[in-house]
Amino acid sequence: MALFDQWVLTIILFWPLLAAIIVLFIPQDQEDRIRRFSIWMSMVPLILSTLVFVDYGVRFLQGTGGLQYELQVAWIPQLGASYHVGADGLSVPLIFLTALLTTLSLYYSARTIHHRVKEFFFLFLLLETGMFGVFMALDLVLFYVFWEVGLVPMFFLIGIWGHENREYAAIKFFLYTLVGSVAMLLAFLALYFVTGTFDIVKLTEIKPLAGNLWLASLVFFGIFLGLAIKVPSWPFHTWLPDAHTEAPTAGSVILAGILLKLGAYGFLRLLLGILPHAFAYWGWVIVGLGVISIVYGAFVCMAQTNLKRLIAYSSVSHMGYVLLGLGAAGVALSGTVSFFDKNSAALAIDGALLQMFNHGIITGALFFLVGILYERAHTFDLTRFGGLSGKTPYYYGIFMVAGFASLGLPGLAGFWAEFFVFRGAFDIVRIWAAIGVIGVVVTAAYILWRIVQSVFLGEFNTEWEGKLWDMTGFEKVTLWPLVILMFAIGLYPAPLVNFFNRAAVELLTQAGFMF
Amino acid sequence: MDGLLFLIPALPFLAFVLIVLFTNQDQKVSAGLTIGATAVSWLLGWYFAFRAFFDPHGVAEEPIRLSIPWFPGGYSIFYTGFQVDVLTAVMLFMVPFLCFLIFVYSVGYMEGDPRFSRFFAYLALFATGMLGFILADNLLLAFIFWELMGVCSYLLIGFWSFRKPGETHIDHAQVKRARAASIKAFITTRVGDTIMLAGMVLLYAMTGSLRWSEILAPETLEKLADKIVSMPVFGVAPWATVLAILIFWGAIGKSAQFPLHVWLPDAMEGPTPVSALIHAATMVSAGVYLIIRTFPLFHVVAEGSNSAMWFVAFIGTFTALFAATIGIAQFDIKRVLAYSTISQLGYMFAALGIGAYIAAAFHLLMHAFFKALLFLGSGSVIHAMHHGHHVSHEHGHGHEELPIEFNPNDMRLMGGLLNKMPRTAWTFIAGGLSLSGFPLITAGFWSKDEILADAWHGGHMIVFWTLAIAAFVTAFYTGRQIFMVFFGQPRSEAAKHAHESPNSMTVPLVILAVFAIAAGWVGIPETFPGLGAVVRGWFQSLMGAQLEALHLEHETLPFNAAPLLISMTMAVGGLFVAWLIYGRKPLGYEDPLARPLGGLWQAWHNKYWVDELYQATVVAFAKWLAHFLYNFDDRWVIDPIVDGVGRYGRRFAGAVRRFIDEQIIDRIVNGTAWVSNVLGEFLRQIQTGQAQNYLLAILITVTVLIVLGIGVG
Amino acid sequence: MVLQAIFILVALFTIGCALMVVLHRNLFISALFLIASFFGVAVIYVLLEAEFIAVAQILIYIGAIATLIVFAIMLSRGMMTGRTSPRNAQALWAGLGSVILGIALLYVVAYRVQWPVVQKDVPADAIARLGSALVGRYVIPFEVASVLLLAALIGAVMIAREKEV
Amino acid sequence: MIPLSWFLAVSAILFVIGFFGVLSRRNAIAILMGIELMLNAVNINVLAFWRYTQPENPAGLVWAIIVITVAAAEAAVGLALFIALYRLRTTVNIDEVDLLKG
Repeated sequence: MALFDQWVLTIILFWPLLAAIIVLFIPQDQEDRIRRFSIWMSMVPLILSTLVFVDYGVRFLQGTGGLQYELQVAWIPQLGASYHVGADGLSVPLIFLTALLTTLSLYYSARTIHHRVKEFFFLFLLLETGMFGVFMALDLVLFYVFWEVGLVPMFFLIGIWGHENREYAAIKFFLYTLVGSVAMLLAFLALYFVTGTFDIVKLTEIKPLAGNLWLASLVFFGIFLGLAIKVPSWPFHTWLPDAHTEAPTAGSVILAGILLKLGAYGFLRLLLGILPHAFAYWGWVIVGLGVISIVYGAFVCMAQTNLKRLIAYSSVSHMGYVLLGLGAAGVALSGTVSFFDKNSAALAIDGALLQMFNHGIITGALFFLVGILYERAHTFDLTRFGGLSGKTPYYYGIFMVAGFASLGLPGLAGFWAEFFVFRGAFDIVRIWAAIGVIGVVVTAAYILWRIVQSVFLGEFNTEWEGKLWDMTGFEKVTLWPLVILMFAIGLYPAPLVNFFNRAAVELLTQAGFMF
Repeated sequence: MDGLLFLIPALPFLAFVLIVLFTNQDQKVSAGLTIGATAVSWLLGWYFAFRAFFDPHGVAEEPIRLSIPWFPGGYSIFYTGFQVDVLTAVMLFMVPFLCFLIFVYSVGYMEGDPRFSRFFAYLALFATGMLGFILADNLLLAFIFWELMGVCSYLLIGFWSFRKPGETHIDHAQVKRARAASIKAFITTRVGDTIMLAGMVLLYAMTGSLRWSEILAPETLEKLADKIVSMPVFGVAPWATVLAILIFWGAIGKSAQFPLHVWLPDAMEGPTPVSALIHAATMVSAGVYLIIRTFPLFHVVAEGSNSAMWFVAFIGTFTALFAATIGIAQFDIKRVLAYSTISQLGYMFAALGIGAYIAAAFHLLMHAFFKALLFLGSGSVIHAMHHGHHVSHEHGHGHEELPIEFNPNDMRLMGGLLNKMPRTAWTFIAGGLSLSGFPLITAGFWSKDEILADAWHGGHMIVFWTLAIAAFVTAFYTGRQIFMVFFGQPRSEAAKHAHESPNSMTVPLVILAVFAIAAGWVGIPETFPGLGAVVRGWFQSLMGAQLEALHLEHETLPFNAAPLLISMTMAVGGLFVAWLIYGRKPLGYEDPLARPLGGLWQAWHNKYWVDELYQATVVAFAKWLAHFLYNFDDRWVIDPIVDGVGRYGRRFAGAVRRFIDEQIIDRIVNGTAWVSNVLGEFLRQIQTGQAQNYLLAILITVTVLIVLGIGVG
Repeated sequence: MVLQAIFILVALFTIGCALMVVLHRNLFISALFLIASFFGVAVIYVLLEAEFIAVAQILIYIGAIATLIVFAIMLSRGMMTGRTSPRNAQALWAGLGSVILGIALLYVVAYRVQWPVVQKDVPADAIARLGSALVGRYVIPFEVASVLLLAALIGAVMIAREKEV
Repeated sequence: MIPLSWFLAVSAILFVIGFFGVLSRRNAIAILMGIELMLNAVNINVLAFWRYTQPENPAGLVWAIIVITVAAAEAAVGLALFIALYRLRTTVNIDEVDLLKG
């Protein structure tokens, strides 16, 4: 068991890299072999991460929480940087989500990517390692390295397999995130010079710069910029619509499903963990940006005619809930407002985390669905569709489930996130939360008005006669796991909330919050 | 046996899942599953309901419970589950029973529809929502089922929205209307629900729980009433008031009260009349149920302008009259009923607003019965009109010249159906009388009278007189409807060829007619001369037990002839005026009131232009804002700034090192292909084939390394 | 002292000859300076008390390699005339780099390293030891070297001989 | 006793000179001569270290002999190549020989 504890994360982390390297040695023309190999290889992290999920759940029930599966090996001793990985309630579900979405994406791409197959699968597996790494890293250098590892393959995925305007989107994505990560790196170095360590666990204990608000704020905003661009928060979001619109389907799924979560994850792991004082002091900024993102993103969605762009903007809106929840916790931490229930701060973070997970599932599913439509029609133009509900009932059904989940229908996954976020935020930052609630209504409006009404209801455009067929087997296989998860979490969120809540309580306690 | 509580909503849900996944192809099995599951739920529901009826005080004090932990939040754990107390029991008596009848009726009504199975799946899901909602022991779970009903309403209203025109008896315009109506219904109720969500989370934050038993406990309510919040714009109010009003907004949306009433009449586009029935008779009462359920929260600050009660009373009273007047000027048989529903729900809210808890619950129950009857009756009429239309076509009478387009719902084309379809007609008339509150015999009279008496007794004169006028209007338009549909001469070929509907449709009508008349007798007040001594206010004492459990006082009203007589006059007077205008002489295609009333009639007929107003303000503003923000985002400000920064940065860099910019950055953009190209180019340039060049490179490298080594070490 | 003086003289001689080898336009004269330079190196070997190697140096380098070079030069006539510059385009850079490298190396040799020098004499039977080492411990490298030499000779013959057409 | 570093210095200078020859001369035979100079420099180094660190161990001598052997082999093959080249292209100027150019 000790062996499992120590090595399981490392295996999950490097298995895709290994697979990627092996893919390089498979001859280019054996495309089927590359596809099959990649998919099977990606099953290993999926199975292992499921095991970790279950195992962590068992430990939770037994009462052990906190960081588990830790492994620390010296790496660059001169810098005090080490290979330090571990997982807690925060990261275990996200690791699982990463593995799941990657496998589904690979499975879906196996049928839809036809040129440069080898490079595609190589990059995708590389990307998976990068994402795992960020969620597991407990060392700033390691964190940064994997953060960048995740960036490069995505750049190529957009730039090579994207749609018409891919080069512009790719370079925009790249430069934007690069600017953010440079700022983040500077902040990391500042932390290092202050404390002499890169170890996140140690830094969390030290809580550096607590007495120096000015410098702490500087470091805070350095990291904040890197994370906010990734999340993305208004006004750093404009790379997202372009990147999403141009990326290939699987790329969009991963981008929305996981990469955006890296930023939100960083907020908790780095900002709340290491700089709780600055986080509390600037909590209202996060709240404000979150609320603006929610409302603004939702309204902008209403004006879209490009289906994929619409869903991209909806991501801005939905990630706003994450920021709102996190910021509300920050404001609670600052002690400058009075609120009724001590649990509110934890609930706000629970909501943010749930939103991260659920948004991954829901928006992932939506992007798959949009991709499926694109495969047939080769356009994202909403105005050219109509009446698909009669022609493709299965597709309609799945889309409705995902759409309703996205607009936060109770009984489906998305609701819980909204509920928890608002439950926390309404107690702490009432006015902001009240403004944010507008976003919920507008979300319903754009999902139904813009998407459902234009695509599924109304008259069938004869242009597509015979060209739009209903979902085929592999598309169903891709989507069913996500749909099942939406229902499962929607009906009984406890397994996830247990993890998140424990992590949230631990983080807040560590940050000095008195329950 | 208590453990089986969860089965009541779970069984229909199981039916839904089974139909969607497996039996979609088999219509009979699908219908059988839904009806069977509902029947079992009905029996189980009645078992629990009657347990409560036989021991009201015990159950009110200690509800039948089933509870499990749901999720953690901070250091607290949220429990969820089902419970049956007296109020639930009353609903449990009505809901599954009505559902069952409606579903049986649907078998006949939906026969031949290609999506028959799917329809029954939605019905089952609806039953799940409604049953779960009334059984939920906390607001959150109730909210989930509440929204589930919202989805069902969306699905059922839009059920015919993607049909090809002409496939069955649906025309093109109807498809379009159905589509718009379903989305409108969902979004309008969503507005209310979202405000309610805000109230719910605040309530949760302040009380740490959402269980009825905990949030409605007197000490919690005291706390909420004592805490004061000061808000921008609205000023200062106790928290209890704020929360109550926020939650009430959910009910406004769901029960289609002004200003969120606009979706309900449009919802009549659903398959006639089953979904309409669901929306009008059962689902909308969820809003009233919710307010009855959370009544203590409203009642805790009962006096003064800070009370949520006056808000509820205002909305209810206003809507009661507002919707009733619109009902006068409608021609669509179902729309009249829809507006009457809105109006009657307004009655219930008005009752709650003046504190008449029992009267509201009583009217809720009675209304459900007679409105269900009326909708099923109207469905039967429409069914008959439709067949009549077909038959007249087949017999060569197809070239009928009508001044208006044929529509099976249009009352102007009916008339004289009493002889063609007597069973439908007489049951419909029974329902109509009950709706108008025909004195003494009908259920509607007893429940409406109770509300009026409460208003009179409580001294709420404005409420009383408004409701009294509304009662008059109600009786008037009901009479108008009955006379237009069933009396006089047939005004179209379709009406001439109409005939009675099959038994599967009429039997539920007869059963409901019995309830629509007789059910009201359980609530004859004890103080009523003569009859009161027989019944002894059974319903009042039943609900009284619930009130006692909530620690609210309730008193038996002394008998007062004044409101009783006014109420009777209004009902009979309304019917009489209707007879004068519509029953006495044969009708044309134009309404006799249209010319004399002029602009007022136009306002009523066009529903006071509320839809147009919303379209011109809220919707237009939202669309404008969306486009503005999008342009702000993508064309005017944010993205241009980003692009501009990028462009000028590039230009700057280009001025300095244009070569690098073109050779490297542009190539990075083009991805690996370019990168390898660039690399290839580079390699090609340095690969001169001259060994000496390579050696020079080695020399330089080694030199640099050594020099660096000297420098560093 | 004497040894040191001799060393300096020999070293200067060797270096000067080497410079002439690489700088002189006429290839033939370069070759002659190369031979002289080899002599200097042989003397340095002697100063290192490696007489056997010095002898080998003279025999193999001067006797074989230098002769070979002279032969090759004479075989390809017209090369000695120097009608074009003997240096290629990158000579300047090569010179610069070489000078810097040389300075760097000298700096390192002179200042940066403490060589672990031991004060020992060469044993009297050094050559005997060498002989037994060559046929004992180092027999395999020795044999490999001989095989290499053989292969090189055969290969050289094969490459250089005229093709029979 | 002559210091070790003197030998190393001479060796370094010889090496650099040889290397310069290799880099700068156009004539292949001249390049070969440069290489020979470099090999000599190496041998000086080897022997110097042998003498000043482990004179009792014949390994250094063996090394030197092997270097000389290899030099001889290399010279033979190299010159044969030049002759063949000269016969083929009537030049031994190395910058005119660029068949490997990409």
